Parts: sequence; C-alpha cells; structure tokens
Amino acid sequence: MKYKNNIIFAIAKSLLNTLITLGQMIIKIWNHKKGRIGLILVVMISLIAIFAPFLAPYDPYDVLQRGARGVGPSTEYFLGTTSYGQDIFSMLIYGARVSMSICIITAILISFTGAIIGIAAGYLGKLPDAIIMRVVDVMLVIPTLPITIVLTNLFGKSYAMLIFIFTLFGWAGLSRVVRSQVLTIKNTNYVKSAELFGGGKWYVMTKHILPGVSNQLIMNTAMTAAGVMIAEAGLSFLGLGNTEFISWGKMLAEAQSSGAFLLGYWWWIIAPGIGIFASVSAFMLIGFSLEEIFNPRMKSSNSQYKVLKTLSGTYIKELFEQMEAADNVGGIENE
Amino acid sequence: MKKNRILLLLLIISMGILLTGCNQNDKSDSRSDDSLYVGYISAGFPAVFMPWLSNQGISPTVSSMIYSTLFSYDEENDEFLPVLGKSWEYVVEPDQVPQDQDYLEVRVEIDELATWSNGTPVTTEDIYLTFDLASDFSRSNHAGTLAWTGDLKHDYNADRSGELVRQGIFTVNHPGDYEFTEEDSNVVYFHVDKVLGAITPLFTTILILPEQEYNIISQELKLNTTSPTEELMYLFKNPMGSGPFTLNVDNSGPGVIVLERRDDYHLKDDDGGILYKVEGIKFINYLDEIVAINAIKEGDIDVINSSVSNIYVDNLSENENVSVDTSSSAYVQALTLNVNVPEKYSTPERELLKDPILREAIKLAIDQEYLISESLDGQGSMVRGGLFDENNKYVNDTLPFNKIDLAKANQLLDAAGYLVEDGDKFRSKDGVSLRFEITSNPGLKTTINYIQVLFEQVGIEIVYHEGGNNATKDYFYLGDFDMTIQGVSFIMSNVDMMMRAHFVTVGYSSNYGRVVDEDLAAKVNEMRSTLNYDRKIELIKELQSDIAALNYKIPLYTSSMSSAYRTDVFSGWVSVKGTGIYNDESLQNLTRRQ
Amino acid sequence: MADDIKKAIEEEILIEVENLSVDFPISRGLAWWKKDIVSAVSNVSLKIARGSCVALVGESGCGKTTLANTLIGLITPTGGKVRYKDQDLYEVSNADYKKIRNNMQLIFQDPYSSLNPRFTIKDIISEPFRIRKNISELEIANHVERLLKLVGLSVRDKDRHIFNFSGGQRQRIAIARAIALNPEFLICDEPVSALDVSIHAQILNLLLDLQKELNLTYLFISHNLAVVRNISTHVAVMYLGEIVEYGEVDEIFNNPIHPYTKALLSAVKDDDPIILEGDIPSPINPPDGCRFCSRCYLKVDECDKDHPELLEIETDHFAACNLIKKRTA
Amino acid sequence: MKIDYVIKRILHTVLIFLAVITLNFFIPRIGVDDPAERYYPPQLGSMTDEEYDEIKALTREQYGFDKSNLAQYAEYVKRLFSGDLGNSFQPGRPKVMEMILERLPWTLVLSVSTMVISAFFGITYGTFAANQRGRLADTALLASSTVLTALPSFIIALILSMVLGFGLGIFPCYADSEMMTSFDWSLAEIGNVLYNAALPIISMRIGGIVGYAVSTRNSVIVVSSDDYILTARAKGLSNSRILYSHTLTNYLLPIVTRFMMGLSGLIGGAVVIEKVFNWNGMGTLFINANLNSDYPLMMGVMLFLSSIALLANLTADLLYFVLDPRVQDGGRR
Repeated sequence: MKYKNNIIFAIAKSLLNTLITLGQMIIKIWNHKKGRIGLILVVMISLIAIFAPFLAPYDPYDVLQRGARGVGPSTEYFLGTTSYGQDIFSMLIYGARVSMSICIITAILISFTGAIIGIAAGYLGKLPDAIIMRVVDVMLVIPTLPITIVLTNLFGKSYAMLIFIFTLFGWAGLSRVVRSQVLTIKNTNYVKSAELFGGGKWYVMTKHILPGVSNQLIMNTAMTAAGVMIAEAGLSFLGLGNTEFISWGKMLAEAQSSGAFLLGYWWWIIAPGIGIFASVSAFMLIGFSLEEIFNPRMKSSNSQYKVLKTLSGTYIKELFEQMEAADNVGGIENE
Repeated sequence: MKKNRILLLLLIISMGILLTGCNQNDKSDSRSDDSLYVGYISAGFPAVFMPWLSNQGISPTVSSMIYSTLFSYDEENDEFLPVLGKSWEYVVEPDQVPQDQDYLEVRVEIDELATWSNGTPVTTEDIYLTFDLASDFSRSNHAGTLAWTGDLKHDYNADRSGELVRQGIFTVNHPGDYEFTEEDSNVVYFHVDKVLGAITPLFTTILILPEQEYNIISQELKLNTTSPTEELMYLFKNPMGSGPFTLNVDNSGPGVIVLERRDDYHLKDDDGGILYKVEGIKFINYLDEIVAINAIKEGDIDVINSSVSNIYVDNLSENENVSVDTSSSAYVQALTLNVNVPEKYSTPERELLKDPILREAIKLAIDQEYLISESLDGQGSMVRGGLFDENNKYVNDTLPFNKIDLAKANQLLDAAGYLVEDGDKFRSKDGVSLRFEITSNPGLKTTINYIQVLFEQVGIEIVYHEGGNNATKDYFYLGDFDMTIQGVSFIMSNVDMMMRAHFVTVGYSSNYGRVVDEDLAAKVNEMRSTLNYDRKIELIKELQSDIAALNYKIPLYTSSMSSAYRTDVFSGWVSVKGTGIYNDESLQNLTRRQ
Repeated sequence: MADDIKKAIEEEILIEVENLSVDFPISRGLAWWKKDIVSAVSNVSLKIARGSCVALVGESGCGKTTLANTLIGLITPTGGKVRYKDQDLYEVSNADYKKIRNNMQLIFQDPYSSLNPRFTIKDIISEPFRIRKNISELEIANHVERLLKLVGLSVRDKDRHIFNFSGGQRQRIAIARAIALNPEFLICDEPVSALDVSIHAQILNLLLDLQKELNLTYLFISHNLAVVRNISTHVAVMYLGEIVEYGEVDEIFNNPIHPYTKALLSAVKDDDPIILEGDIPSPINPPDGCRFCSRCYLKVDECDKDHPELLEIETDHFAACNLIKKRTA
Repeated sequence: MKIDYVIKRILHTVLIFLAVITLNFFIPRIGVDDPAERYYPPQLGSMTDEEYDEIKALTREQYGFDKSNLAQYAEYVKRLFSGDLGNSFQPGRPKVMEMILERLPWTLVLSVSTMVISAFFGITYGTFAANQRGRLADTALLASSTVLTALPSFIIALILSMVLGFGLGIFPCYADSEMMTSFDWSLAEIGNVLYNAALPIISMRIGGIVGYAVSTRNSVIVVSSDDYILTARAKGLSNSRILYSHTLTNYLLPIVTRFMMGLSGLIGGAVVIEKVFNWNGMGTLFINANLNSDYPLMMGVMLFLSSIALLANLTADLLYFVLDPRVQDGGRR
C-alpha cells in the first residue's frame, strides 16, 4: 500500500491521533470535578476574549468624551472606571485577549519545543544529549525575568517577540523533565522489543516515547499556561509588556502608578487581579485533575500536593533525578 | 497536645507580626533637622555629580546648586545678574564691531569674594580652565557641551584657509592678546561668535570648575572617559563647587541627596545677611509620582520638585496642610511631524508628511480648547501659532489662535487625493493609508487619546507608540518617529540656539522634525547674526508666523504647572512662572515655622 | 527426552556461539583514561541445535541476560562470534542481518514492563507487522486473531488495554508478539519468574506446545532448576560470566561434575543441601584463576592461579573445573 | 571517588559560567551590524555628520569596539576576572560592580529574611500538617496553597498594600527612601528597616511559606512511611520524637537545597515587589538600567544574578555531598 509511505499521510494521521487524544483528554477532564471547573473557566475566558468586541459595553481604549473618571462600580459602569475614564469592565474583557492568547500559545510552543528537545536528548543520547543538557544548564542558570527584560529592550516588545522570548526561556526546564522520562521509557523492555522487530529510531520515538511522555506534556501545558500568565502579568506590571494592547498586568501597572490606592479606586486593582487569579487557577485546576486522571490510585489531596510541589520545587526534583541517573551509570545489568 | 501546637504556631506568627508592626516610627521624629525636604520623582539618584556631563534626572538640579555659573539671567528685566562674575561688558559695543572681525569681545570681572567650598578664592585660572575644557573636544568628550557651545565660536587656522581648528566658546589664549594690568587680576576676556545671544550660554549655562581639582584632565584622561580613574571618580563623587550649597557625601545615597548651606557663600541678601534662608535641602527619591504624592500627604516631604498630575490635585487639596499652586509653564506642547526624514528612517507614511496640504489639514483638525478642557481638566492655556508663551515680549501677537475646522480639513484632504476607500474608516493615498504613530512618553497618553479622536474625524489614524521615559534618548535624536509631542520652550536667553536646533533647515539631520526651507534658514541665520537688537526681535516675530505657516510643529497648548507643597513646616513660598513653587527664590525666602 | 528430538539436534546447528565476551568499561570518575572493566560474559562458547531447548542457569548477576541480549543483538560483544546458520551475525550485510533478526526473538522476564501500557492487545501483537510495513490491515487482523488463538487468548479481548490482564495473560500476549513473525529461534529470559507459581505450568506448557507446533528452538534462561528439567534438552550452567558446565539435561541432573552445579542441584533435591558461602563476587576485574574459587567448597591451591578450560569430560558433557582436569589427567 | 565528585561539580560549574559569560558578551551584539551603535551618544541638532563621526570614532575607541570581536571578548573576560563589570552609561560612568554592591544588601534584606521566615514557618506548618493528615490543618494548607500559588506575588503585594498600608495604616505603603542612606546598625534603624520591609516580605513570601509547607508535608509523609520509621514506631518511640529526630533530619537535605535555590530565584523575583513598594534594591537598579538602555549595567546585573544562581547550585550540590552518604559513595548504591 503505497499511500502509507506518504509523509503527509503520516503527519495527518498523527495529527488526527493527537486531536483524538486531546478530545479524549478533554472528556476525561470534564468528567472530573475540579477539571470541569477549570475547563469551564478556561473556555469561558477564551470565549470572552474571542468575542470581546461584542461583549464589551465600551471601547476600552477610549478615554473619551464621557468624562466619567474614577467612578466606582455602578449600573452604568459595571466595574467602575479608571482615573482616565476608561471602563474597567471593557478593559477586563479586552485584556483577556492578550493575556489568554499569549499564555495558551506560549504554553503550547513550550511543550512542543520542550518535548522535541527533551526527546531528542533522551533518546539520541551521547553527544546530542551532552550538548543539549549543557545548553539546558545554562538556560536554567540565567534568571528568566531579567533576561526577558533585556531581550525586550533589544528587540522590542511586540506580541510575537514576547511569545518568542517566553518560549526561548521556557523549554529548558520541561525538556529536562521530558528527557528523564524518555530515559526511563527508552530502557523499558517494550522499546527493546520494538527495536528487536526492526523498529527504527523514528518508529520508537513516535509510537512509544512520544505517547509515553504525552501525559507529562499535557499536564505541563496546563501548568506552563498558568506560569506564563503570571510571567506576562509581571512583565506588563513592570511596564515592559506589549504597549499596544491592554492586558491584565498592564491594567494593574496603570492602577498602581496612577495611584488607585491613594484615590481609593480599589476596583481598578481588584478586577484585573481577579482576572489573573481566575485564569491561573483554572489552568491549575486542570493540572490537578490531569494528575488525578493519570494517577488514579493516588488520593485526591495527594495528587494536588504533588502538582503544587512540582510548581514550587522543580529544581529539587531535578537534583534527585540527576542522582538517580548517576546511580544507573554504566549499563550494568540489573537482574 | 495537638491543640497546643496550633496555639504555639499562632502565637509565633502573631508575635512576629506584632514585633514588626509595633515598631512604628513617629513621623515627627524623622524631621530632626531644619532642612527642606524635596520629593523628586526619578528612576534613581545618581552617585556622581559631574557638573556638565550629567544631563539627566536630578543631576543638573543638584549640580547647579553646588557649582555656580558666571551670571544668572533675569527673564523679566532681561538682564544678567551677578553670581561668580561681578560685572561684564563688551570690549567693543556690538554695533561698532568692524565688519571683518568675526567675533565679539567680552570682558568679565570675577567677584573676588567668591570662594570654593574649601575656602580658596575663585580665580581667573578656574574660568580659563573651565572654558578651555568646554571648547576642547579632545579633553572633554561629550556631545552635550559641544552642542551647547558649538554655535558660538569657530576658530580657523592662521591663514584662514577654512580649516576648522576648534569650535565653541573659548577664552582668549591668555596671557596672549590682552594686556593685563594689576587691577585686572580678576578679569577674563572671551571671544564669542558674532551672535548676540551667544553670551547667554556663556554666562548662564556653563558651571565653573575648580582648577585646583580639574587640572588633571588631559587628552589621555578625558573628562567623560568610559573608565574613569579613581582620582577622577573621587572628584565626581565629592564635588567641590562655588555654589550656595555643598553636598553632604556621607549622608547622601541612592534614596536621598543632602545639601548643606554654605555660610561663607559670597552673595548676601539686601541686609547683608545670609542669602538662602533654608539651612539645607534633602532631595528624597521616589520611583513613582504616586509615592511622592503619598509622601507629601504623610508629611515626609515639603514640596515635590515637579508638576503634579491633574488627577491628584483634588485629592491633595483635601489635606489642610498641603497647598497646590497652579502657574503657567514655560513649555508649549507642540505636535511635531517628522518631515525631514533621514534615508534610513524613511517610510511611505513619513514621506506623506512632507505634503503641506496634509499638514494644513492636520492643523485644522486640532481643537485646542477641547484638548485643554478634556485632557488637562482645564489646567492649561491656548497657544498662538508661534511657539512662544503668551506674555513674552517676543511673541507675535498678530498671529491667530488655531481654529478647528473639520469641514475644511476634509475638503482639503479630498481635493489632495487622500480618499477613504470602500469599507475603510481611514483615508489613504496611492495605497499608503494615513496611519501615523505618535511616539511619546506615557505621561502624555491622555492627550494622545484625544488627538486620536480628533484625527479620526478627518480620516487619519493615530497609533500610540510608547517611547519610554527618556525622550531624548528614545526618539528625538534618532529621527525614527512619525509624530511626537514635544515640549518647546523659547525664551530670549536661548533663542539663538533653539531656533537653529529646531528650525534651521540643514540637510544633514532631521532631529526635531525640521523642515527643509531655504528662506526660513536664511531668516534664522540673519536673526542670529544681527547685532541690532531691535532688528533681532522683529525677525523673531516674523519667524513665528513663517514657522506657523509651515505647520510641522503644531502648537497644542501650554499646560499649567501644579506644584504641591506643605505649609505647616515652612512659610514663604514663592511661585515662579515656568518653574513652579520649588525655585531659587523660594529657597531664599523660606523660613521655618516654629 | 524423546529420541526424535535427539535426532533433530544432530541434524542442524542453528546458533553457534564462539568465544563470546562482553565487557563493560566503567569510568573511574575524573581519571577517565583509566577504566575498570566489568566482564559480564567471558569467553562463552555454545552450540544450539535446531529444535532443541538449551537452558541457561545461574544465579542473578552471572551474565545470563547479557548473553541473551548479545545473542539477539541488543548488546554488541567485545569479542567472539555468533553464527546463525553459518552466517556471522556481526559480519553479514544489513539486509541479511534484518532477515536473521526476524528469525530470532526474545521473551522478556517481566510481562509488566515488556508491554507498552498505552497499547491495546491488538496494537502490541501487530507491532511486528506494522514495523515491516508491507502488510495490509486485513492481514494484520487475521494474524492477530491467529496468534491470539495460538496462545490461548480470546479474540474478543483484542481491543482491551493490557492493564486489564493478569500476569499470565500478559506473558501469553508477549509470547504471541514474539512468535508473530514465525521466528525459528526464541530466547526466553526467565519467562515465568515474575509470575505466580500456579501459572508457571500453563506458560511452560504453552511454550512446549508452540515448540512442537512451530518447530522452535529455545534458549531458556532460568534460575529455577525444576523448570529447566521439564522443558529443556540441554543445560548450560553459568557462573560469573562463564559457562562452567554444559550437557544434556539428564546428564547434568544425574551426573553433575562442577562443584557449583552440584551445589545448585543439591538445593533442589532437598537432601543435605550444599550451602555456598558468601555472595557472587563483583564482575569488576575478576580473578585470574577459577572464578568460582572464592566460594568453592572443594577449592585447592592452584584454583587461585589456573583458569580452568571448559573440557568435554564425557560425550556431550562439558565442564570447567581444575579438579576435574586433575581427575581426568 | 569522593573528591572526584567535588571536582567534577566545580568543573561543571566553571563550564556553565564560561557559557554564561559568552552569552552575556554576545547578547548586546545580537541583531545589530555594529554593537557600538548602542553605545553612541545621541546626535544633537547642531552637530554636523563629521563631528558626530568623530564622536562615534572616539566612543568606539573608548569602548574597544575598534578591535576585533575576539580581542574584545578576551578583554571582556580578562576584566571580568578582575571583578570589573565595566562602567555604566550613567553620568560620570560609575563602575557597574560598585553600583550593584551598593544595592545588593537591600535586596538581600528582603530575600534572606523572607527565606528565613518562609522556611521557618513553612517547615513548622508543613510538619504539623503532615501529622494532621486529612484533618483541618492539612485541608487548610491545601486550600491556601492552591489559592496562593494562583496569585502572583505582586497582586498579593498590591492587595496587602491596599488593605494594611493605605487602608489600616499599620505598615508603611512605601519604603522609606532615606532608610538606605541613614542606616547605621543602631537598633532603631534596624527596626525601621524591618518595619519598612514588613509588607514586601509578607507579600513576597506568603506564597513561599506555603511552598515550604507543602514540600515539607509531602516529604514527611514519604519519609515517615519508610521502613526505619516504622521500625522506630514499632520500638515504641513517641510520634513527635520520631517526627523530629528522624523525619526532619532526613528532610534537611531538600530544605538546604531549596534555600540555596531560593536565594538565586528571589533576587530576580524581587524586581516586581521592589517596584510596588518603592524599594531601592537590585531590581529597581535593573529596571532603571532598562529604561535608560544602560547595557553595561544591565548585562552586569544579569551576569551577577547568573553567578549567584550558579554559586547557589554549586553550594547546594556540595552540601549534598557533605550531608548525603549516597553522594559520597560516588553516586552509586
């Protein structure tokens, strides 16, 4: 059958498979209590972002003729207005566009690059592995926020550039985790068996290793999305994010530098804060539910703890992994 | 047992919070000295004070208090007041200078009472060194000084073959051409370009350096080297000047700069008493305006050394001890179009701006009254076509105020072929749509927003492009902008320089968005070089209408300065037009309430 | 053993191992120029005739699995040759090598780790066919059905994931996958040791049935002598990377020569077992003399120096022991 | 074997350090034909092109851009190893190293005290929660950790500043600008610093406390199910005795690492908090350098932070070596 050798067919098939897996995953998340809340939130915020022009009662960039400045929440202005007379509710809705799209796109890109590089390092081993892992070492040592600031200074802070920079400095940690998983899978007997049947590197990578790390990747995408959301908000808060569009972090920055506290405009701070909190926790809830789905035997609270621990103590985990890897040096048989 | 543990934990946490919380300093305690506390909003305080080379942030303010110039300029009476220089005169009056002599000679007498902060007198050697350095590019590598002095005097080689030897103000090669008598021991002669206004920067902008310290500067050890030696750094960090204040180095740091009054300062008040009543000044650094506002409300500072945003004015006035003074500023905010674009920054949109019809239409779309009432909350005033402020005697009163006329603007644009394509909101010509970026710092965001609204009505799209906080670095000099809002301040004292810097039509650079116009250039040059004062003013007035007609610097408004100050610690504040409440006069008048 | 099998053995040698050695270098920290050598398999020679079942017995860590992995090509040996039907495994062309490899398969010890948990039964069993790429889906389905029947599993289960299955069932699936491409030679690496004792017999019977049905040749690795006795025709006893005794199964069980074999067998036979002192020593830089000498209960002085050769003591019965050498001499 | 491990770690660190240096050297050179472009002073209105060219040439010479890239790199590395991070663009061209060292203590005040506080409370509470598994304390930890992880520290900072600072007036809303200059180690000044640092510290490390608590809790649970703990329990040792004598000593290792890691992370993370509270530390220094496009200062800070991270990594590794017998055995069981 000739068509089977067609690369396009293969790609289409693997894409379809990915979609099916994703679909199944979404169904699984939906059937999970926490996951459902997270999923609903993410979908809702995404929809709000997509249909922002139809939902926002005012133009969020508009500091115009209305002359309503610093008005508290009221029937006319649902969440009040800023010192400049912008409607905060509309800003919140439009802010979802930048914040959500950046974090989702970046999360997917990071998972993608992290996976490819991690798999390459883990499966190819030897020189490629050594080179990649040294690069990862360097990447992990460089402080992320400062380097992001330097790079935006050098190359501008356009939307695409932000995504590029976040991706550039996000893949390293993930690829290290993926690599260690690949090392485990690579040494399993089912991979050996596939190799015995003549399965090449490409076959093993696509059929065994990629599906093997996919759980980690899907969960990581969720957690990365949460992380990027926080990072983007922080960057915008420092006034270093994209200047053309409204984002939640930028709203907070403006609120802070325009004296929302001093003037008592608490709504200006609370609204974007809730936006960020809601989306970050939505992604986290999805992360929790995925952890529970992938490890069904673990107690719910334990899996939640596990996710939290991954978020807060990545390096330590890696250190342990390094030690484990050192334990298995040399390829001595373990009977 | 477990209950105990919870209790223990709660106890520890609450103890921790209490320990930190109880340590509330009483604010009055921190005001132990009689200094004036000045809030300053900047990204941070510099650690070094090199008088001329620090052109950013608070450095010029502090430097000008530690160091002195030869004279100061009194705008109102149009005269030079003595500082280090006691008196000055033209050696030959300008209108009697022979035609073949290309310079003016100035004789300045130094105040023999003037001393450096270490007690040694200021001598002519200090003046010579200072001006030699200012004009010697090879020893003081800094664009700023060069620009300031560049227009003033060019020295060509002996045979006058046209080879430039040096440029800038310079002192006569002493002892050289002039005979010095015994009484002349405190006299300096200058040669300056045959431009009337040239003596202004000579007298009022160049801070005099002590020869005893700066004689180490050489071609090898440049004043502004990229790697200063320990010796030079010491001078920068421990400035010794002849001004009314000295820097207290030990008490100054990243968050605060402490200046102490010099009681041996040579200038005295009318009664022969100490001129500056304020014993000391403490500049306190705030990263954000809001922090400074909070500080003045709390009583941490007495005054904020910059204009306060309108949104806080009402809030500040609620406090009974805080007053807000509103005075007009010396700046005219002008919408500057980039019409003389260097090759590498050229874009189709910027090419369009060269079209005078488009510029005319843009001017007609601007409603000054609306801008002032909406974006400034009424805290500003209208400006005439010329870029001078209202009550100035150089203003051309015959110039009309800009009047908005959207119908005419649209008409002009239609006729010139800027059409609105189907399904488009904005005009375009030859496939280039009228979409311009206004590069500006975030402080002008609201103004730009209103300009967006106004321009939309004539089919021009305006996009805001943040240029950062440092305008000069970010866009002024690069020519990489479509439009910008630029504060322009023209007073007689610097009209020669600013006219050329802003308007002279030179081919080599497009800084400040200059237009190429030979007639204008000729007129500016005549204005600068005429030695007839009345003719000069006449030309200035003519130039204003010429510039206004070209419409590439469209005046928007003059915003008022709102200065916030506290009245409970010091009294005697003096408001000065253009500088607000924190100024030299206030410092000379303020007395501490008991 | 039946006579017909014996005959078959004489007919054709399927696998011939000649002086095979596998050494692993181990880095000594910073002194990377100095390497320790782990001698996992040392100078092993073995002939496996078509249709026979050679059992490889020995304690954990003696190099059985390494030997198996080397035979099948997962590990490259440092010395020696492996011949498959007179073709040298490490010298043939790539195309030939692939053909040979299709005729050799391995059943892993642990059915839990040798099957990808994300695959269905059908996926697992059809994997060999898919890798070959020239088979239609229909044929694959037919093959899967056939193989499932062959190993005694229900065809209905083919779309289920393996976590629904017990260890024994999993091993059946592994076996089905191993025989999918009709191999001639099958290495069973302790196929039952990870399973419940109750299931041992089932799996062993399955293996025996398959041997008859498909004319398979086995290399059966085990440390369980009882199992070995039931299934194998020949037995090779390994100790620390070397074969110390080799012969037909009855011969070995009835007439063990090497002290190590004797010790192993005595443990099975229950009456007055010989207890070996200490653990199997480290394979790093093994001693020059007899490798068993550190634990040997019959040790003599020369055992420390002389390395015993594997000698044919009786017809088709080989052993490597200095004592035996003395006796025969 | 033992010393091998140490030397190997150090060599590894040196290698990464060299890579970081190289990266630092090249980053300002990416994307421009002539890196000196970023260093030229602006061309002023009255300056002719010839004059400006002269200034450019001088600048190139002063910064060494007229040399080959390799020579520049060699010079750069040479200067680095003598502790010279170059001169800032700021007026007077102060040394970057001095500027950093001047601000460093103030950032360390925040980072170190937050780390100590969060480690203390985190470990205490984590152990407590582990002991109370499934009960109120545990559930509360879970809930609060979820919430606090989802809230970036600067939002916490803003809310705290709004409520405790502006609202109730318990703490100062912004740090005292004079504090850094007038500090003299007197008790009153130390108290003043702590008082000013209260809100930044709380907002930076509320999340941190939870982080420590969560990982302590997890480790304690894992360790306490280990065999020897069961043995100890079987021997009749009391619960708390087991907890503190066995479990905690075992948890010491990750805590130590976490502490070192925290050090490198916090200085970077302080950037945002310093902005909220007007705190004149490294973060502010960096942000200002960015606003002024002060590349020497920016790259200097970057290198400094990277070096701290590297050193912290190395220290953690070496501490592991000292504390954990497994590593001492050459990493092999």
